[in-house]
Amino acid sequence: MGLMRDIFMTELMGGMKLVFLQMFKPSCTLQYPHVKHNVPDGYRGLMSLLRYEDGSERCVGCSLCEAACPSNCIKVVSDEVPGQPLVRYAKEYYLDITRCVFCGFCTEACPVDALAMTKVYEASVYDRRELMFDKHKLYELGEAHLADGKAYLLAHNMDDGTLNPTEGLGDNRYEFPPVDLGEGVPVPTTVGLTREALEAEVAKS
Amino acid sequence: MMQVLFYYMAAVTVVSSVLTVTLKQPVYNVLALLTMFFHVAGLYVLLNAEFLAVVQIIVYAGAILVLYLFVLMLLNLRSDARHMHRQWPFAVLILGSVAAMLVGAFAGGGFGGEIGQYSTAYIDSLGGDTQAIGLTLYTDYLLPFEVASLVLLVAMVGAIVLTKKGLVDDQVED
Amino acid sequence: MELAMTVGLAVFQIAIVMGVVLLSVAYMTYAERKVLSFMQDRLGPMEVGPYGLLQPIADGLKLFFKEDIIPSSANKLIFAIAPIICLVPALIGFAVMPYNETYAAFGGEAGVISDLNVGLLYILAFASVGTYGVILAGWSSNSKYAMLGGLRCGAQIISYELALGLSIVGVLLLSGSLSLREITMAQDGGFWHWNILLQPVAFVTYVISAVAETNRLPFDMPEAESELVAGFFTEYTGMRFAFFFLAEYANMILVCCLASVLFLGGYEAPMEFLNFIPGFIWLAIKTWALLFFFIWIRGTFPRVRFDQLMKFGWKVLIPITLANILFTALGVYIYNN
Amino acid sequence: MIELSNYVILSAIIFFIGVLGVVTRRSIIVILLSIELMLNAVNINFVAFSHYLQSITGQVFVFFTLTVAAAEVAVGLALIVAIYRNRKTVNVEELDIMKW
Amino acid sequence: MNTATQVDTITVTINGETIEVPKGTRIIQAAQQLGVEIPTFCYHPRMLPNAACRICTVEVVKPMNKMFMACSTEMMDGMEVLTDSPRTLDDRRTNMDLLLTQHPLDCPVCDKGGECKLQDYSVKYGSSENPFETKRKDFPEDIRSTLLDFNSNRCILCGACIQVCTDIQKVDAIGFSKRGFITVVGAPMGEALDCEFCGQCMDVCPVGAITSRYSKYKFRPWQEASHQTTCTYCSCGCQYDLRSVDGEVSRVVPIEGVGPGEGSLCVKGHFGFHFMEDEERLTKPLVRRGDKLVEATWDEALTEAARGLMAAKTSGGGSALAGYVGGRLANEDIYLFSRLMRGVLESTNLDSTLRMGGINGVTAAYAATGQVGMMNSFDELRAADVTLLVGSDLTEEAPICGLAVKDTITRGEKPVLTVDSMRTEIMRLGSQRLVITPGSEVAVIKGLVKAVVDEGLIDEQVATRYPEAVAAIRDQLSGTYKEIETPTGLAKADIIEMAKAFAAGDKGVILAGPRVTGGLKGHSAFAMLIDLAFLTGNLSGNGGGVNALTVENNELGLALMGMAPELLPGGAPWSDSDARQQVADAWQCELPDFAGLPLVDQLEAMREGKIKAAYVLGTDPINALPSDMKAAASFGALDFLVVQELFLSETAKCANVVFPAQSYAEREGTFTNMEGRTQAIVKAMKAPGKARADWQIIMELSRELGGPLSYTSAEEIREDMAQLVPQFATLDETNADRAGGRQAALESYLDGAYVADMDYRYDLPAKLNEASSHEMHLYVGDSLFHSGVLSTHNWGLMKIDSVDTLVMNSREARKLKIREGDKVRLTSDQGSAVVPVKMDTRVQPGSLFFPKHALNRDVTNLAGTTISSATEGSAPLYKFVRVTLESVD
Repeated sequence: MGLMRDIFMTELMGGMKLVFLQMFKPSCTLQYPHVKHNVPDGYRGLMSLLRYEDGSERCVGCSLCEAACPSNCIKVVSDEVPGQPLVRYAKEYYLDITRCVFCGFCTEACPVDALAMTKVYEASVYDRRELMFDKHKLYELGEAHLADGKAYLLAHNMDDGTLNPTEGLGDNRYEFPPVDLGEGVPVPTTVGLTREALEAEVAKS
Repeated sequence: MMQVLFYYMAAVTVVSSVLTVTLKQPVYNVLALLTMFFHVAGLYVLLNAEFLAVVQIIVYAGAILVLYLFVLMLLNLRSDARHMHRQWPFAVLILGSVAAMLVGAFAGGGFGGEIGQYSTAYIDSLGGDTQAIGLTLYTDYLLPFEVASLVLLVAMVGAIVLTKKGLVDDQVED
Repeated sequence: MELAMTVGLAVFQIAIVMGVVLLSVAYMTYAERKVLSFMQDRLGPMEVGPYGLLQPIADGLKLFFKEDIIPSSANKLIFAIAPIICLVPALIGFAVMPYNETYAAFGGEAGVISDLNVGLLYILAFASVGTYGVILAGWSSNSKYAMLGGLRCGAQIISYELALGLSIVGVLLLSGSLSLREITMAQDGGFWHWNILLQPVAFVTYVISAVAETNRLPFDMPEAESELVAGFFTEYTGMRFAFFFLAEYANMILVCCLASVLFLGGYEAPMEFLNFIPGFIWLAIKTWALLFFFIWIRGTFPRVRFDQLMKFGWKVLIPITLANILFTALGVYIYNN
Repeated sequence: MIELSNYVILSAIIFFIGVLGVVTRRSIIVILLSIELMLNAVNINFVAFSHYLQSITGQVFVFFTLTVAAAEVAVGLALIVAIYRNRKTVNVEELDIMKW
Repeated sequence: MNTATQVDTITVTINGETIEVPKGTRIIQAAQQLGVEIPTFCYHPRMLPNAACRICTVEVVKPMNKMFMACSTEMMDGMEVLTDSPRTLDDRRTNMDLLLTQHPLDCPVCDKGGECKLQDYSVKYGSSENPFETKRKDFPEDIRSTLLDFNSNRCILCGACIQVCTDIQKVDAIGFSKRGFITVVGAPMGEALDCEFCGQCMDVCPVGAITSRYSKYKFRPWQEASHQTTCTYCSCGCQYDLRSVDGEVSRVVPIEGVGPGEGSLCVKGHFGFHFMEDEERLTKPLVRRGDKLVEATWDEALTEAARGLMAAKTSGGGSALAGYVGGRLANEDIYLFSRLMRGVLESTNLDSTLRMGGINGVTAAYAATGQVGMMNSFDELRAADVTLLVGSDLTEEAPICGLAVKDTITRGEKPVLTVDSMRTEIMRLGSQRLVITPGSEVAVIKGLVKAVVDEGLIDEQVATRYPEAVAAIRDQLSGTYKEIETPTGLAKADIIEMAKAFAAGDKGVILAGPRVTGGLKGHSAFAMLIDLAFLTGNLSGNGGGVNALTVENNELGLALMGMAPELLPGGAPWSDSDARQQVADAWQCELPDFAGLPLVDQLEAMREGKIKAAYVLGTDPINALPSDMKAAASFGALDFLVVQELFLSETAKCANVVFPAQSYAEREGTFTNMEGRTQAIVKAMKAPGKARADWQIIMELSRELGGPLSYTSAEEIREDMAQLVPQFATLDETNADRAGGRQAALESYLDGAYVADMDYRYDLPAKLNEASSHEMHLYVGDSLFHSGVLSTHNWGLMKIDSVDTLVMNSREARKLKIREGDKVRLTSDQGSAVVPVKMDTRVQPGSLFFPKHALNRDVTNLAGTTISSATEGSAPLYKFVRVTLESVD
């Protein structure tokens, strides 16, 4: 039997038959640029910086994200808010997306939930310098993809069921003076969003 | 037409031969020899020996020279600054004798001899060059043919024995 | 005048044949990508032109306009000529390929550029010259990957050329000629005259050797991307890279064409009543069927190891072909007497 | 018209070049290549004589020469590889182990 | 301390390991010796234990089974201690939890985050959930101070800051206010903090309760690169850790137990780190083209400079060239400059800022002891039995040396005697004080010597061993106390009392400030102090001695490199032909044969056209000297002037070529502090633009001039220097360690040169009794917050003290109806100036103080400069001026 199998190469033929028949099955290709992937909540796409609902910057420039970053792609230059002594903020915030490994450690390190990852996965540009994100660009991303960011935070920071809702992102998790950059923007009494507010936001979007 | 072709072939043959001997980079030597083989094959075609021409390319160019290239690359030889001997008097001696023979031959009335039966027309009637050679080879020269195949076999075995590691003790490492 | 006529005719024929061959090469790449895609539940090129039909042209243009980089430590002369050495033998073989019974348009006799009486040997001779391009490309790149690729390629081609040549000998014994046109004509009169029926073993060994000869999967050791990056043309870019690409596909078409001529009756129709279809179409159909087979096995089999490859060539294929020759010779002797 | 003598002289020249190579070069590889040159010179003569004297024997002998050349190359290159493995050189001047 | 053999040792066991320690060792010290870490917030090795934080609790098993505070418990023989037993950890956890009940969780925005002891210990010893429920503190942060912010929410009330302020710095600027849960740390009465700003409270704070305004939010500890280097401001030479983030200096951190300060820093060292990054720094060489200085390449500038200097040399020989060096430069630079001037350019007209008075301390000390610099190290200062401080506001001029003196008061409770015209801080703290008429230091010194001789306070050993010398001094002091009482305004009895107090001490240390060496008859005054020490037996290497306090950072380096016409490298006088030959041999060149001119004569020679070219490094004579010395005119009269500076100074503006130099933080090298300790500086940041290290510039210039100097590193130069001045061979070694060679030099001195100028030495100058129509004494001197060009380019220091105020006695001001900030007009014989006024009790009635580095030059220019005689160091005396003060409305 074995000899005959070798001579007539039945096994090889079997394999070839399988491949041949496969030709007639429908393809499962997604025509990517025309059809986009539907990524789940909590997808780790491009980084973004978030603002409070009143428009003030969440980031307090604590550099913990920089310390947590395994690929050293974050650079925070912190300072006092001009005219507001003792209020700390990130004067400059640089994120080199070309070096980012999208691990999300920075968002976990962030004590004020200022960092969130969006669902944006199309990061290619014609000029590589554009991938050196600065603070402005990151906040822009955060505004453009606010829903992504909130969904991300919900998925990664809160949704394990064990967190007490009143702690969490709630009332006094971190007692920071919020950064007030806008003119006449009232200083919010509570920092951070409540869980309910976040869930409502996510449900809306 | 034929003359032009001949002189072209001859000239390239000579030049590439000279290059074969004189170039320093071994790979260039091989390439020059390759050129020379092709033009010798051309000469064969001029002499109505198409079969031999093709065989020349298959055997020399396709097998022998590739083997040379192989060895060159295995050994990774680089060009050597001191690549020439000072033994040219020997060469002159040999040239002298060959030239003397040639002169003798010319003096003796040029080259020639008994004209055989294998005229172009006769070869065509046999069905071509290939058939003619085949017929002769497998009838008149059967024994030499078998001897030649034996030689090849011996050479093959010899080559394998020489190069295969472990068959011969490689103790002479320095 | 007559000379001019002959030369002109030859040039015209060459132009036609080369055009067809190069176009086939281009669309061979397309066909390969498409067929492989289908076999892998994908779609393949879809963007350039309808169903990606213009993809080969786009690729060609892209390669043409890419920068031609010569590595600084490469041997510049040889690096430059190696792709040409590789491509020319692959194209030159089509000179003796009979594509039609007659060449009616200009009153020519045979549908072949040059009906050489040692045509088969001619193809083999030039196929062996192609090895130089590969070896020299590998050597002149002055890169380890390229060097190893070149050496592997050389060894593989030399080894399988033997098996290829020997598997053809059976056909030669049957047809008694080295002229491809005569071999084709010997298979005239329906598919039951085709050599494949008399020489099935030779056909199989021929196809296997041909796959190895053209460095195709599963025998693409010289350019195995997972271990040698791209083998001997690792360092090549732009047009020179395209030359290697062209040579590979031209070689494939050449061996498939040769296989159809030697084993499948060339331009002959399988049945008498199908004679109204021109011969070159039959040749094309047979060749493309074989090319499809090439793609098919590429889609099916994994790459073999190099030592397995050499072992298979020397210890399996060559003995089989030798045995085939022996039996064929005996058969022919018995049949003739 | 091309005379037989043209071929003979051509063959002599190539033969001489081959001799020159064998005698003057130091690399064994090139020496072997020069030997190939000489063999080819001989082959040209064989074929030329075969053509002009209308005898097929010349061409048959080219066959034997080819055989010899192939055998020579196989053994010769095997020797070179073996020598190189042991002595890390292919320079004939340095292969002086037999010099006394 | 050095009598360890007498101290009983006890055997104790910590965590099963047995160790022998001296009696009186506390548990935490013994544990440190064993390498066992005991957590503590309030314990500090230089302070007495406070035992406030209660985190260092350990379990003592034997002799009694009880919990103890490791920081405050002295060990008993056979004591067995467990530092991490379950009971200990349990106690610590409770203490941690209690500390954390009120502590805010704002670590991400806290500057201490990352190096916070509370963070570390709460991870190590705390529990994950706090069992206590309490309200977090909610105090407003105190940011009213210029420099230090107090965040009482973060404070754990360990009291270390208050203790350091009280015990080490002795300024009592901060304390606890209120009680119970609302206890806060801050300035008394809830006022804004306005102190010396030494910043030590911030350094010892284990949490982020006290933070620096200048570094606020600028760094994270883990981002910082650390460089141990030497402070460039005063002559104390403190070691500190210069921290930088991405090449920008973020802060200065003291290193505990290292260097002269042992971990203490003053305001300049601690917060004066901004001048390196000042925008006015020179970045490219400048070359004069017509009226303007234009930027040039190094090649152009060097060629131009070499051409100018060479032209002067060919036309007038070496004496047509002059060089002037400041004490900012490192030893290597000074050495190369010395070789360039003396060896290559064959000029001896090279002088330095030593000329302002420091030279007197150098020559007098060298003559007596054969050594240069202080005789005592700071350690010996701390261990002194009695300290006599003459003519120095020590805590302002050399704050860290001042700390050493304060230490004798605090820890040793030893008498500190002060003689000065101002009520300095040390004077306030010290035991006896003599407040004298400004400028009369020399008289009071004579008085002290006279009191020692007259009252029979001479050391017995000295009297028996050197009777001739003692007799010679006695001969000079036959006069009455009247000549001393009149100019100084002191009573005879006070002088005698102080002399008695000084003679009573076993180890007596004399510190002479710039008002002695740079005052009237500075050389003689200092020599008389040496006599005083000699008579009281303090020159015998017993730990006492006479110390001239230097002002500039590397002033001692200048002296050791012989940067004055009358000096040679090593401190030997130029007249010593053997020493000169030695130098010539080492440099393999011929030294010029003529003695050079001191600065004042140089300036005159420039105006006369005898000196045609000059090379000025690291100092700004035009700005520093009063206008009646005509420095601007002198340098203006030069054919060619090369200036090498960090900033475009007034002198640089007159120059033909200006070389941009590198600051101490941008290069390698060494500084020698006043104790003779040679300490390294390291490259901590990138130099701005194309600035080069001074030694490199001098070397390149020498190459252009065809000189032989060729070095690849500062280290290499130092090796070369050590051949000539052996004390450069070892780093971090004080003069006190070299006391061995001193005795022989003293003996030979007492044999010969000592008696020769005795008559002159004890002659009091007539100028002391000179009457003047101006009733106020103005003193121009150093201030704590500034030390010259560098500090005035520090925005940080400028913010604390903008330097341009006249200081006057508050009581007197009130009498004259002058309020703080009012402008007054000062009139002297030379002219008048208008300045704002600041009140301080430091200044005596009838005296005024003005900082010498003030940008307002009018006040400095009030002085009518007197040049002291060549014996007295040819020093220009312009710091004491008689002025009339009137209020401007």
